[in-house]
Amino acid sequence: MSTQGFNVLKAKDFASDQDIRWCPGCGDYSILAQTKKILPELGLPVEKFVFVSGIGCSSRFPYYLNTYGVHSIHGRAPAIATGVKVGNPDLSVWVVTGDGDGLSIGGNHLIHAIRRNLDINILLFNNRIYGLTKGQYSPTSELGKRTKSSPFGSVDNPIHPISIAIGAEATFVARTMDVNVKHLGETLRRAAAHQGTAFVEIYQNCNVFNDGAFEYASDKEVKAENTLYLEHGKPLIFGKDREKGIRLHGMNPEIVKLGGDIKEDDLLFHDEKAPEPSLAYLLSRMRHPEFPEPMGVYRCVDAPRFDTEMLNQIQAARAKGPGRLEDLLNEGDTWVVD
Amino acid sequence: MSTQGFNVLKAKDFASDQDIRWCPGCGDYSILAQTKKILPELGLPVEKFVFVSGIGCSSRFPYYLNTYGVHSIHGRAPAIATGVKVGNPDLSVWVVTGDGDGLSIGGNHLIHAIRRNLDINILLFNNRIYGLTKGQYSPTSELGKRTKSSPFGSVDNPIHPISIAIGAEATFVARTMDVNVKHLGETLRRAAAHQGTAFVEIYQNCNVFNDGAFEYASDKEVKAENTLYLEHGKPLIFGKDREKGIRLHGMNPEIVKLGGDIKEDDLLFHDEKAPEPSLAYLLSRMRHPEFPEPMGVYRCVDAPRFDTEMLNQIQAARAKGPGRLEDLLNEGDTWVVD
Amino acid sequence: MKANTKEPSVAKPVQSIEQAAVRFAGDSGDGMQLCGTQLTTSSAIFGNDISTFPDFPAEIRAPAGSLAGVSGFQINFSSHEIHTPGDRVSALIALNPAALRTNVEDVFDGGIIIVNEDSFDKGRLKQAGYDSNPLEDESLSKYKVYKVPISKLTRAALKDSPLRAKQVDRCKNFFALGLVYWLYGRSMDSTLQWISSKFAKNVDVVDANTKALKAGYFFGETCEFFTHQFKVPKATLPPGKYRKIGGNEALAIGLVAAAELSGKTLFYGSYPITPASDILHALSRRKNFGVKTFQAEDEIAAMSSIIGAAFAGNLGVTGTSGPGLALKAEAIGLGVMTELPLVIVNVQRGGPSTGLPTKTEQSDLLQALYGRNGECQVCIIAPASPSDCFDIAIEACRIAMKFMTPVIILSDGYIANGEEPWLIPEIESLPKIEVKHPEGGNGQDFMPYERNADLARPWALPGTPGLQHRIGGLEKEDLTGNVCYDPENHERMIRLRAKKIATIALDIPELTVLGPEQGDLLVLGWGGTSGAIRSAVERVQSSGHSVAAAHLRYLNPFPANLEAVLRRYKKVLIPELNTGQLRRVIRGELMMDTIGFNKIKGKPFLISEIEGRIMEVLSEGSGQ
Amino acid sequence: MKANTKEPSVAKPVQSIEQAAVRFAGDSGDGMQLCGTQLTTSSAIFGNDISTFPDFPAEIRAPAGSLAGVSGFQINFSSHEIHTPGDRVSALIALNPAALRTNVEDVFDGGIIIVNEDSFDKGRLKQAGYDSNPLEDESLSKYKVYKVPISKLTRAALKDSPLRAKQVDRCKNFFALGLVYWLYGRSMDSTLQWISSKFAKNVDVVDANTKALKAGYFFGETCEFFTHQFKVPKATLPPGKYRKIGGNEALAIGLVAAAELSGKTLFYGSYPITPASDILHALSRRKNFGVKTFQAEDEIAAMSSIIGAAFAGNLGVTGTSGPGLALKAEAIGLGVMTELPLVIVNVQRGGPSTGLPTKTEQSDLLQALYGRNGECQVCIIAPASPSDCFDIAIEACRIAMKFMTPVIILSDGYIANGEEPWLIPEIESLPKIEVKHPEGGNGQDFMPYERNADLARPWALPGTPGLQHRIGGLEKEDLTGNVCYDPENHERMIRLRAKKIATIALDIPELTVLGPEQGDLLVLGWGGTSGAIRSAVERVQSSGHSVAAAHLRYLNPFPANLEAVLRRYKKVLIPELNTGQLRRVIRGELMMDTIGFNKIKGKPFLISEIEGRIMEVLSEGSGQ
Ligand SMILES: Cc1ncc(C[n+]2csc(CCOP(=O)(O)OP(=O)(O)O)c2C)c(N)n1
Ligand SMILES: Cc1ncc(C[n+]2csc(CCOP(=O)(O)OP(=O)(O)O)c2C)c(N)n1
Ligand code: SF4
Ligand code: SF4
Ligand SMILES: [Mg+2]
Ligand SMILES: [Mg+2]
Repeated sequence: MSTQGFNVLKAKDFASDQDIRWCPGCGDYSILAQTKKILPELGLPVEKFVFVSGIGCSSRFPYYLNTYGVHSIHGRAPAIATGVKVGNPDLSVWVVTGDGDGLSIGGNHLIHAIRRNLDINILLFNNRIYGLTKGQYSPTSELGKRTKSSPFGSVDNPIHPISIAIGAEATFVARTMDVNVKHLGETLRRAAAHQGTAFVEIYQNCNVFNDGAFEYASDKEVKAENTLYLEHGKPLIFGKDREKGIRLHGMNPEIVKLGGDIKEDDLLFHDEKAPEPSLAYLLSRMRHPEFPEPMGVYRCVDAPRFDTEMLNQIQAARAKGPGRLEDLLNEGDTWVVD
Repeated sequence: MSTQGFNVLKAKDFASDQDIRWCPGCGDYSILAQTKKILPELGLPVEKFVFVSGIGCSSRFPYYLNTYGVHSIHGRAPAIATGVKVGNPDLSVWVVTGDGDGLSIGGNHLIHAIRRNLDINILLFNNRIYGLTKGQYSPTSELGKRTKSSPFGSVDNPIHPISIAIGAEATFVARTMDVNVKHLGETLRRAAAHQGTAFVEIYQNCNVFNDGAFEYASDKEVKAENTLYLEHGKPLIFGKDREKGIRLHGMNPEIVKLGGDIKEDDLLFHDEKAPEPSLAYLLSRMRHPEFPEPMGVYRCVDAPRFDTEMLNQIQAARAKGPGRLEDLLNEGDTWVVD
Repeated sequence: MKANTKEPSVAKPVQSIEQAAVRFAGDSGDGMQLCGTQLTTSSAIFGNDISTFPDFPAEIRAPAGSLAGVSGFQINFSSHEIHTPGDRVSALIALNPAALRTNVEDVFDGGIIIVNEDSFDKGRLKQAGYDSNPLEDESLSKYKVYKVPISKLTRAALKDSPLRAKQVDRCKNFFALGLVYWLYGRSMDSTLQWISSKFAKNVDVVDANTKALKAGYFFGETCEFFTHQFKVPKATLPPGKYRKIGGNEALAIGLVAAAELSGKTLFYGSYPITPASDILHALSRRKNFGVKTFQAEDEIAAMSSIIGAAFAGNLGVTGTSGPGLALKAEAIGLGVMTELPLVIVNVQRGGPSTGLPTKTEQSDLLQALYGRNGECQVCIIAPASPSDCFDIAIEACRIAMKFMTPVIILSDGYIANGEEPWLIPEIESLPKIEVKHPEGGNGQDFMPYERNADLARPWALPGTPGLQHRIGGLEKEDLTGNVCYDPENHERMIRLRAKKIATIALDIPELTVLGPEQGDLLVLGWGGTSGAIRSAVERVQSSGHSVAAAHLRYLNPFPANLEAVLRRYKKVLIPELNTGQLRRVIRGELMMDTIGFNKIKGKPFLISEIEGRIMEVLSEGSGQ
Repeated sequence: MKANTKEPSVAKPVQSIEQAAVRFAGDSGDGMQLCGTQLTTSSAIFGNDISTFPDFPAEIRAPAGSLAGVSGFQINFSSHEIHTPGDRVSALIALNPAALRTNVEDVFDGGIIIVNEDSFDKGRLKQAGYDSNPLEDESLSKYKVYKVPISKLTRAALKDSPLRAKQVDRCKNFFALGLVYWLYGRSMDSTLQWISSKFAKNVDVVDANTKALKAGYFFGETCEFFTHQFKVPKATLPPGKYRKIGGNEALAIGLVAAAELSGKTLFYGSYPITPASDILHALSRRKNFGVKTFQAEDEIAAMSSIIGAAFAGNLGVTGTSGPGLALKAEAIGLGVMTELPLVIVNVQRGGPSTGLPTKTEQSDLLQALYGRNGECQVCIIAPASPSDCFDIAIEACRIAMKFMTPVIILSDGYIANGEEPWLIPEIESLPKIEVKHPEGGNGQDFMPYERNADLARPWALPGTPGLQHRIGGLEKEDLTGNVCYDPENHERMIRLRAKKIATIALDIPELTVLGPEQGDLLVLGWGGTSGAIRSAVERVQSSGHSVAAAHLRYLNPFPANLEAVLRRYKKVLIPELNTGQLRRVIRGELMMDTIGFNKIKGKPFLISEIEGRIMEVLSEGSGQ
């Protein structure tokens, strides 16, 4: 690894020379800005990063970074990233995908990358719409949503990225949001630090085809009521005056008002390190408008990694005697004709 | 619907004239037998059933039933079944798939069928191996499993069908087993009765390539310790003498001995109707050898169905005035040239 | 130029012209597509023949003012029959420097250029790559340039509007449109109506757009700069009732019509992709026709779903573009083996891979023919023009159900998005599609792979008592349809399936030519090149050359007389928007060489390009 | 016949023959593949030339005794060079009536049939569709039939074994093998060794199998029924060290060798599918060579993963069969656009759709050529025989890395599973594969799409400072590789990509012929038909005809001299296991008609079939 001078990298060192082609006001800009901000902090030179994306507005992302990149085909980024990472485990590999790219056509690759738990970071820009194809509903669109392809309202029950990721036993799962730049940056840092597949859902506003989809979580007036910021080891508290909390009633979360009988200690405490993902799953089911939506790191645990396990096997095999071409050709029963 | 005489149907009326081509001893035989047994009870004539499968040993299934059937291509059965059901909602549509067919190549279609919750039944024969292609590890194979394609042991963390199905917010999820014929039959009945996508994982022995994979759950000596039969509204009890139970410790299940301090009432009670799937998810994480594995119905709830919602929209639109070809052609601005 | 809207309006002289091609160009967000569509509608209603060509970038909205973000819409309206949007434009309306730069080359010498003068500031000039302001140097001297401060004039016209400044600025496209309306003496009525109904919920917007449109119109009328109006008289089209129609829209309507004509329910399973998505959009609105649209999780699921729907008795149709067709390949193979009626619409775009997603191309012919494993033929047909999509959709459904086979429709981006007038057909004139399903049996001797005279197998529907059967992807036994590994059966079935496709040739019209029945040159085309070829051939015919044109709607099988027709000419020229795919197939199929004329630029042929090539070919030595 | 193993053994006379083709046939569970492989090994070690043809059903294990469940293995061993497993067999070993019935037709008149008499009971006769017992009627009178109670004799031999009855019965294949060993005077050594090492963990099994094998051998020696032994002398093969090799195995080794020769890490991403899975199995054992195998979730992921791995600097290879190739199509297009070195192995099987998954066919040539959206060429090569798979693997990797392009290898089920002796090459004789990666720069002026003399772009690896660049599926700008929608650039790039593939023709050997350099007939083949064509042509040559054979290893681009060679013969015959795909391509490419000879039965050509067709063609009127 070339170490020369990378400790003085700045965000601008990660900017490519390409014109950015998102609509003015698109949430993607902010995600790009935060990414460029945190990358220099990771202690790796620009050339060690590879960004892989599929197709969609979000998937334009790699062009705007001065790293290596693949803007691939629709839905396949996790599979391509698997090849990149296994091909050269020395690289820091990032997948950028959309709710259509990652959960519709690419759902299977996403799940399989997650379950293999190889050391890549997957950023899913969820704008609950197909942006690039100009506004059809996506797998994360709400039931009843009217779009170009659902003029009478969508009849597809939506998928929830975090629930699916936990169903696939993800070792790192988090949610953050385009406009919450500090939290976004911090979440990206956490994802980068995780060893294994880090899955991050990023709420992203598509101001052209689905404007305001996450207003409930971004609007100053209401966001404190509608979101809940997870902190490891801390109770689940939210509200403008942090006056409300989440308590467990059997297996069900319920909203309670703090004060009076109810103390912080009665609340559900977040444990991102819980070996069992059941808590994380339960959190993933807290959804607007019934519940405040948890933001932050749902789960962060260690588990065997596909990439390192494979390398271990190779190293073990080579330790017993590295392959020689000569032997390979002459294997098995041979005979000589004079 | 033709009703003539279907109330006297017998299992043999559901047998086709094709030779069965599974290996002697294969668990598929028993599943076929139970299916033929319960189908006559469903109050529909043979011609109203359509069985759709992908490719794999398990996917041979439709050939052996005297119903309509599609033995399709690898992994696509849920998508084909979606077309069949939406095409003619009058039909009883069943998907038969394997752990490779349904969770490897077909994982995405499976998830999307589940989340759309259309009224079909999906039977996943899980033998934790690729049978038809002669013994490669599958997405449900254990870490470290040695197979033809993993001679040094698999490095892929497995997927758990029920966890994934719950991640996709399945409305009906159950697990049963080839050799437990009564339970198998009963589970199939329950699946058939459910309105919405019913997902059933069936442990199935492949005696040629993965013999004994589920011995822990079938062997007389140990099965009572290793499995737990779920009953709605009942506490989670297991063991040869039903002397053990599952108690909730925070969000974690723990095994306890009944008697002494611990009463049945202290145990976790099963609730398949719980609106929140968190309990079902938690149960799906109870795995051998740490826990007895829950068998039976994990979850059974009602939710909007893709097929009926689509029909409703059509009916509503037609009620406002069914489309006329004449109008269609003459829509919008028109002008006349004389 | 100083704008002066205050002066009293005086009627200006009107110059009658045969035809005008107008192009609007601006930022993706500037509403150029809308201007184009409105002018199209009003010209169509007026009675011109029309042909349009929208051209937009792959980005939703690239940076304002950038070359990459320029969106254009060209409309050709004429007093005689036309078949293309026009090679060059008589008037360009450029809302910013980038739009001017990327489009100016296409303007006729002496043509009109109207620019929004307000946008020619330093920043945008630089963005467009101009070193100096073209409005101020000599570079545009061969055109009639009108520098109109469109932004300022729009703001002035809307100074009383309660809308915010940004919203006001967005009205400038209507100002531009109004100006063009005046220039060509078009009635504003249809657009005014459209504005009122489109923005019905927001009266301020209705008001602002209305004012902007009128302001533009009156500006033309009053401003001394414009010395005369143009007039493009009505075209003498065949009598009847017309509407304006685009290719994707016509295709969607055609599918609905086919469902009605055959008494089947239409099931459209699709995954969005440019430039095919609009078919999904159009069909999803047709619930009152019982149309079922299924937005699948991907193209494989879409294709699979229509196999299921067809098995269940629906008319199963899917739509996509090149990359999606590639993904559907395996499932199309299942369709071939199961012999179900399936229609696959492929709206071609620039390839390979993601290629040029918003541009047109004809490069999927070989994929459609051969892009599947094994010996796996399907029927392939292609529309000639936007309105022909209606007929081709019906024809595809008819063939699919008559012959129990997948049929691929090869449309393309140019046809899909282009518009033209459509003589609305009488319902009685539409083909009847008779569909018969076997009616039940005793469950024993039903033969799901027994064939009728057309070699089609019976379409037996689940739910029918006694006809239970199983289909699938493994080789089928002749007649019984059981899985069969017998070597002789395999060869028989491969040949039977191929023969069935070949048999379709007996069921389709022969190839006809436009022009002499034999002669020096035949120009053969397929798909969206039809209009340009026809126009080019008409031009050279009118200068006395022995040249004919022919259009191939059926690409597999070919019309029975194809070879006979081709051999009647000394030379055959095949213009294609690819490297010569049809030409290659014809060589392989007929052992006959032809001359290729190939353009792979993401753009349709110009008439002049084909004309030029024809003249070259005619002047070259004889021999093929 | 009464078995009598008690009598003292006496040496029997030995008849020397040139060649023997032996076929084992029985239930899928009977171990017929094992018998075949063992006889192959011992014959190879002995010094015969060999060629094998395993033939198994699509089911893992269909019902015992059923026709569908019959599994066969044919081996041809010879004292002269041979190229096919033999048209007909000199000896058939049939373990049950179904095996007899499905195979008897292929036995030479007067040939040997050894049956397991014990299995000819009523039930199994009926299952096989026999009305009467063929061992008891006259139907087999033209063969030498040996009715051996193999089951009983095996049980007798193992009466002291601690194994259970079922296990004992499973040893009967070794009994049959022993008998065949005796019949052809083969040494049991290699099989005895194999048994001891294979079952090392279970001494009882070693013991039982050893005893059964020997019992079979001694039975032949002693039983009066067998009057003499046969002897197939050593073949006079070119000198050197040999091993027996199958196609998939050779391909796997070839890939590892290519990685070693180029100093690259092999990344094999694949999804299991018959008949390609064995390549995955073989490579997954090669971890000591640093080989990375990735069993992907599907074929799309497999293809995508090797694109990623190749980008990261590995030698990316994937393997599949027809339906999988269809699924990979879109991603192969990305490989074409990104111009990365990728090798795609397609082991063809019977299509379309799932077709005949365990049978061979050559029906994916057109798919390989055209099965992608847009203008999207890749290089295509095909091995001629099992051992040629080694060389073809190296060649594919060499071309992929030299030209930065996807290369498709078209193997087939016949080659993949067949075995033959392989003259182990000297490492020095293997091609050198030089790979250069650009070494870093200043990050500004690196041109990822600048081309060298071969038109290949640089393979710049992530991790290299200053060479950061982005690739993808949108059209690339010449030189810079930036996304580019420019019309001229698009056409230029389409032509450049095609030209690069065409350029490969300068880098590959010219087509050579076997036989006269010009003459009446050239028989042109590709892929696994090579052996049968060569043998047939040699036969007709030896009867004095002016016929030559040529084998096309390179299918895209063709060798530069292809047309010249073909035109030197009055006629060209192309035998193919499809409806004439190469023939069609040659018509399209060279405007030259050839005569097709097509078989689509899931089986390879017999030499006699091709010979017959050659004679027909020679005797037909002249002219093509
Ligand atoms: C194989 C294929 N199918 C379909 C498309 C068309 N397509 C491009 S992006 C997209 C969806 C984009 O939605 P999302 O992933 O949510 O990204 P966004 O644009 O919203 O960021 C689709 C359907 C394609 N490019 N390729
Ligand atoms: C597109 C495609 N890829 C691969 C295959 C090969 N294939 C057939 S079945 C199968 C897996 C079978 O495993 P599973 O679904 O678990 O079924 P089982 O045989 O174990 O019942 C595979 C990989 C195929 N038929 N088609
Ligand atoms: S369409 Fe939406 S997601 Fe795409 S760039 Fe525009 S605002 Fe962003
Ligand atoms: S291989 Fe396994 S799953 Fe397949 S039929 Fe045989 S026993 Fe059953
Ligand atoms: Mg989106
Ligand atoms: Mg399995």
